[in-house]
Amino acid sequence: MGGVKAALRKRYLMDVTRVGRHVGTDKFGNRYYEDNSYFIPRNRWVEFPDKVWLDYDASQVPPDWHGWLHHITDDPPTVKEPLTQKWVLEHRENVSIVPGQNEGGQKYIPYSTTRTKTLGWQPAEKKEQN
Amino acid sequence: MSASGVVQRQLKDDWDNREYEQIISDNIKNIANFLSSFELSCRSKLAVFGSSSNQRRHPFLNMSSTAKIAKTTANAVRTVAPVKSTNHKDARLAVLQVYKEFQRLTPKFWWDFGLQDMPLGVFRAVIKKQFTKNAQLTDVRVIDRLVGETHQHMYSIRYAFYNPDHVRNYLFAENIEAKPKDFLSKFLNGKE
Amino acid sequence: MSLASSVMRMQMPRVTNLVAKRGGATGLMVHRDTKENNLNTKFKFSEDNEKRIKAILANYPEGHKVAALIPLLDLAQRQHGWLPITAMHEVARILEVPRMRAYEVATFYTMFNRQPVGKYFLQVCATTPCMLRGAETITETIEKKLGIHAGESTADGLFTLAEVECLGACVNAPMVQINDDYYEDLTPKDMEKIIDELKAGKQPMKGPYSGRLAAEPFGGLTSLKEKPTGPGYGLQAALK
Amino acid sequence: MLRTSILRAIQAGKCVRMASSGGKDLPATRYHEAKRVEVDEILEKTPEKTPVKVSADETMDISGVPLEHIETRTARIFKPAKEATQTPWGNTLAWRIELDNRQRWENPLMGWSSTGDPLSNISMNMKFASKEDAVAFCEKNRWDYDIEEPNARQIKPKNYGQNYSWNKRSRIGTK
Amino acid sequence: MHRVGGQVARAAARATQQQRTMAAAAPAAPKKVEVFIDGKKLLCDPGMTILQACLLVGVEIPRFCYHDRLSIAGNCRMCLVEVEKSIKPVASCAMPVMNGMKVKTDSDFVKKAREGVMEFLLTNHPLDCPICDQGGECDLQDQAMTHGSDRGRLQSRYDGKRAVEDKNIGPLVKTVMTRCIQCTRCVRFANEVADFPDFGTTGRGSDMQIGTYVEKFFASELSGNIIDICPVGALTNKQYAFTARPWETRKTESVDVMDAAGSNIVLTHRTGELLRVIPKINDDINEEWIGDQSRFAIDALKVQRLLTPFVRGADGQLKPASWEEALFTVAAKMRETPAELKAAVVGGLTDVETMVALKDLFNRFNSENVMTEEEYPETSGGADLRSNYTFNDTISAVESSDALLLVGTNPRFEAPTINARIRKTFLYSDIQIGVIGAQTNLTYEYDYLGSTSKAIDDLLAGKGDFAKTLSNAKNPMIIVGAEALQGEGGAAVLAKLQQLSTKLSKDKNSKVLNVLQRWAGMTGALDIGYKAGTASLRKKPIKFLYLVGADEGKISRSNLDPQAFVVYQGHHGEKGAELADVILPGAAYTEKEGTYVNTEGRSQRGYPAVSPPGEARTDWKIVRAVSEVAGKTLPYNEIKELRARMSEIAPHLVRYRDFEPSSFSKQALELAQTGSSSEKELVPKQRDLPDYYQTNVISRNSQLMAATKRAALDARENPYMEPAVTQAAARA
Repeated sequence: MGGVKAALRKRYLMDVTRVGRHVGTDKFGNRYYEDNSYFIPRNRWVEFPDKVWLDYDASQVPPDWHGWLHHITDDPPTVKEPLTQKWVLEHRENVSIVPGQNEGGQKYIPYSTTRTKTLGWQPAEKKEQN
Repeated sequence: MSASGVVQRQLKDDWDNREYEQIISDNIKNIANFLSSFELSCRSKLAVFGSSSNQRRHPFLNMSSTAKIAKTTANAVRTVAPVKSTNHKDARLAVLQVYKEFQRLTPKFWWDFGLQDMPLGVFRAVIKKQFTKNAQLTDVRVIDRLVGETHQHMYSIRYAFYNPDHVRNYLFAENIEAKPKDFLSKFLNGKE
Repeated sequence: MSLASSVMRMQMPRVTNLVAKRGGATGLMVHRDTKENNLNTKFKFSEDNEKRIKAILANYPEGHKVAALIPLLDLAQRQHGWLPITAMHEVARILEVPRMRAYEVATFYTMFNRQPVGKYFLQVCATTPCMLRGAETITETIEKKLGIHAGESTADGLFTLAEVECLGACVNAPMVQINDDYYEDLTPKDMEKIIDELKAGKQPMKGPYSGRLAAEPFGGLTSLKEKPTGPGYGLQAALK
Repeated sequence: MLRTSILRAIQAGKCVRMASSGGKDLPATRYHEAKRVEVDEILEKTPEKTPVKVSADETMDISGVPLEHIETRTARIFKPAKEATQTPWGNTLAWRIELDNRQRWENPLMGWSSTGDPLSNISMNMKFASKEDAVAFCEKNRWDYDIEEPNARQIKPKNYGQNYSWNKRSRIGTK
Repeated sequence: MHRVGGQVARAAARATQQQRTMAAAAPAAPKKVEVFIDGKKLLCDPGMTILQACLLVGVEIPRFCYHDRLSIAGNCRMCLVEVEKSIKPVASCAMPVMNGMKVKTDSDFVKKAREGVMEFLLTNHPLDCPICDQGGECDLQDQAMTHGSDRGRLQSRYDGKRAVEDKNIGPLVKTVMTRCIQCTRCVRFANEVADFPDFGTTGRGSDMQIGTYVEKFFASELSGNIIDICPVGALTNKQYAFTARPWETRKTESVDVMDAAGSNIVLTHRTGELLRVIPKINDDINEEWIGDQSRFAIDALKVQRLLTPFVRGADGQLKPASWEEALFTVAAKMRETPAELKAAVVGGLTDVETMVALKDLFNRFNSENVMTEEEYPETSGGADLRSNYTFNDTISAVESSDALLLVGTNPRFEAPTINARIRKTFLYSDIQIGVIGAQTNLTYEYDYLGSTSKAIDDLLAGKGDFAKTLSNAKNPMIIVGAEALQGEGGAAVLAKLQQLSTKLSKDKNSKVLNVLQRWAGMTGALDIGYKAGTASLRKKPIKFLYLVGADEGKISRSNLDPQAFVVYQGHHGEKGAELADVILPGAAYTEKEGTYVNTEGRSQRGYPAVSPPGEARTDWKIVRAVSEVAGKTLPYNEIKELRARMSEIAPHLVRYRDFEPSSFSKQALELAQTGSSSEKELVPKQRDLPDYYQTNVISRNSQLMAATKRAALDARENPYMEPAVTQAAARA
């Protein structure tokens, strides 16, 4: 599958070289494989696209494949389309644990919820003064 | 160059050269430490060779505590019931005896607790420093108490009750974050 | 309002009317502005009262005018019928004394009425001797006749009924005090006759209605029959 | 058969042991063989203790209190003020020690009040009978101390009659 | 409390305090009375009551209506004791001791009496302890535990339990009158100490209620003290309602900065939050009272606070900054500006440590423009002679004076605790008081001598009967407000008063002339050499201005150079902060250890209850940090070293709570600017109660003070309020 270079790259990215039946691919480009010769948790795995390189994260797996990957169900979305509602959001990766700045503004930063005992003074708005 | 920009740059320069100073002073400190430990290790070696019995307990001057003791010597001399040794000579013998026993234990201590990153001689000097630290004590009961504690330490070391990090922290206080000393950093730290 | 006081309020009506019935017409110990009793009720001492006040004030030494508080309040009540708050202020102004001193004295004494009182103030004595002699029946007859309860006034403002403590006429129980006169040894019938005469505006007979002159026993004297002993009685022999 | 041979073997083992150890210094394994031994035979002889002279109070050196809490602390020795909301003077009899305020901040997340100073609560539960005890305690702990004398209680003679004094301003018409 | 045996000589030294209470220093020592209390023999002054005699022996008799500083009522009957040969128990608070009296305070007879009184008090007392604020510090609770019985015989099903409606006497004091036990302490306090005659008892028997009969505001500046005086939870602190229990709170004893008297206070706080301020007894300064401002203005310490340093960006907008940046900007600007174009102005609430550090910093930049915001005349020796600006005879000397002249001051609102002492002297001695200034209700009768300095000339010339009373008074006293000496005629007024005081002074150690300052930090500033007033600021175009807590708006951008750089250091954002280019957040008086010199010149130590909020730091440490960043490091790092420096400047600054008599009054007279005949208006600014509530930056930011001021203003329109006419008439 893609020769030695691909195997080496897979080895580097995923520390394991395994070949399995390609079950399907989701819209983020994660490819899902199955090899039932392994025991239960190891028989289904996901390979993240090269674009993600080393920043892959379990939260990148969308919910429809998540059920199959974690043995919640046995039929992947390719076999049985999971039912979805219109209000379900577009899946997004969990960025809170990603170190680094909060560009997208999605990061959850813990804040104090207690009553502020002392209220600070706010300076007056911009004053036209040199 | 907006005023605050200039200020920012000046501020950055100021902190850079503070950092520079810091690096230089750290280097000096390291060298000083090395020198002092080197000197201590030589002395410990001399002490081992020259093991003359009348080793003088050299006065270990700790500036602030002496000042404090000077202030409190005013109170009257009290006679109290001793703990174990009744006079100064016994206490001294007990200390020397436990010190020698500890030095016999040091190689095992040094090996078992993974302190190989320093030569054994230096480690012996460190152990010696733990003893000379309390050189200025005169109260016989306090000395007895410390001797007893040293016996407990030896027992724990022999049966590995302590773990290496605990030992390193106690002897070298490596990972205790140093509290700011000078006024400005205490002021900026704000926790005062 | 905390739970305790809300529980208190449930019992409150039962308690206060109990107190009011026995407390006479004094009412609350705190001022409430009402239609009749507020700062605009006019009150001015009449001329002869002014003269009486000067005479009263002359009795007291310099700097002790506050002692004339009770006589002046009484004068004000006699002139106005009851004591509005402006009367108390007027008295305090005359005596140059903080108003609170006037409030304290007025609220302390039950005979100062700080609520409007009818032209004839029927005070039925309800203490034990009168009660044994039928004071309650007297009160019932009055209540039936005038259609009011104790502590209330008739609509036309003529009568006010109150049950008061002992008025010191136990020997002539049962009795009622109307304004300043005592009507004693009453029977319900006498009571109705008095009310009719009062309604008619006449002055009913004061004193006991049992034919007695005052408090002498019915069947003639039972003690002190012999002649009084006179001077020198029982003196020591040596001094005789 | 088997059982009797086992019993005989045990019997033999016991008597072998009896024979080999020569009986005298055999440890008393049976309850009835226990012998009474005096206590001071077991304990080593304690040396007779003569009192020792002690000049400086060095207990602080082995107390393990970090240096910053010994040298740089200043203590205030005082008698607490009478509680203004009550009349009795019972709480003002004992002497108290209060140390300088240090490192009190508010926990950023939960708002709890935190302190980095282990000695910040001693003024609430340490009472001293006399000023000298408090001073001795401070010196033992090697704190700087300054003593604050309490405001002495003044008992000025009062008299009831002056409420009714004839011509003085102290006459009170309120009662 | 008419003192028997003549005036007690006021020994200055603290050590003689103990003997002084015993020694009656009348010319002929009165014959001591011999009393036996519980078998213990005692010799005491004849005028004492049994309760006081028992106190000397160490027995503290339970009581409700008795209070040391009020007249004796004797109506609570809790202090009954058994006196031999008297069949009835005796009220020990009122009964004077007689020779050979044998008193038993813990016999069965007395225990039974106390139990009976306790039961009567508790029958009409609601079971409010769980919701009552006084719980934990309530006399009734304690004495019920020690002296009461374990059951009550009230059949509440038949008689019901008395309930009294709650009164509304203003936003400061919360009244739950059902809890009242009619001990009439509040009535006596209101009538005697606070001169608010509208408090009284209405009704009688179980209907007796304490109150004002008509709803009115408790219009007095000492109204907060009835909260402490009330032994039960009837009168409690509305601000502190349902906040904390006494056993949860920590107490820190400190000094109050709201007025110049330096009254002793106790700060009650819990988990780093200041909860309330209560007075601490100090017989030399504030006896047992504190003004309403000191007690209630602390809610301002939670709002409008400066929490982080601010630096004004190029666009003129103040932005939060870090401490390094703020310090660095200030230090850079400080190094740039030449010495004489630098100035520092210190506000009225600053502690002496900050002022010393600031003066040292400016002197290291060899600039001498260090001044206070409050003005004070420079003449007759100016701030060099201490007798010019302190209260030379101690506050407690007012009690022994027999003629008092108040010039251009209204002590009722400038220093309520001192005014309470003047009123106490007025009531219990025949002191004659004359006032030059405004004709307002000062809570005591006085002879009004006029509103201009001409009246002082008449006194100098001896015209008018008050001049006669002054001249033949044994120890006369003149109290002049600092306000009267400000402005251009102030120097002349000071000179005339110094002349008058030297003319009047009889014995050597009474200086007659006393200046009553209006700010807590003013005397301390003048002691360490600050120039008074910002007049000298306007002479040169100041380029660098360092304001410390100066919020009275005496300086504006117009008196400075257009490109002036203003630094504001303080705890509240108000006029000063808007003016500033850099704001350094400092600590308020409850958050730092500070020294405050009160108007007598007595230095007192304030202790921190809570730590400064947010990024704020202690003031003197900020100045010390600026000095280090600016390169001219000040020699002290610890407060001990700073105090050593302070004792170099003026040793009395570290001799805490000792009164330092000032001298050189004769030299001050020689230097005085006598002879100018200009006439100065001496009417003080604060003349009516609403003016009292908002005087400094803290009370201006306090919601409760604003609400109380509104209540005081509405009270003036309240028709039921006592008309000034009857009061003044009653007084004259």
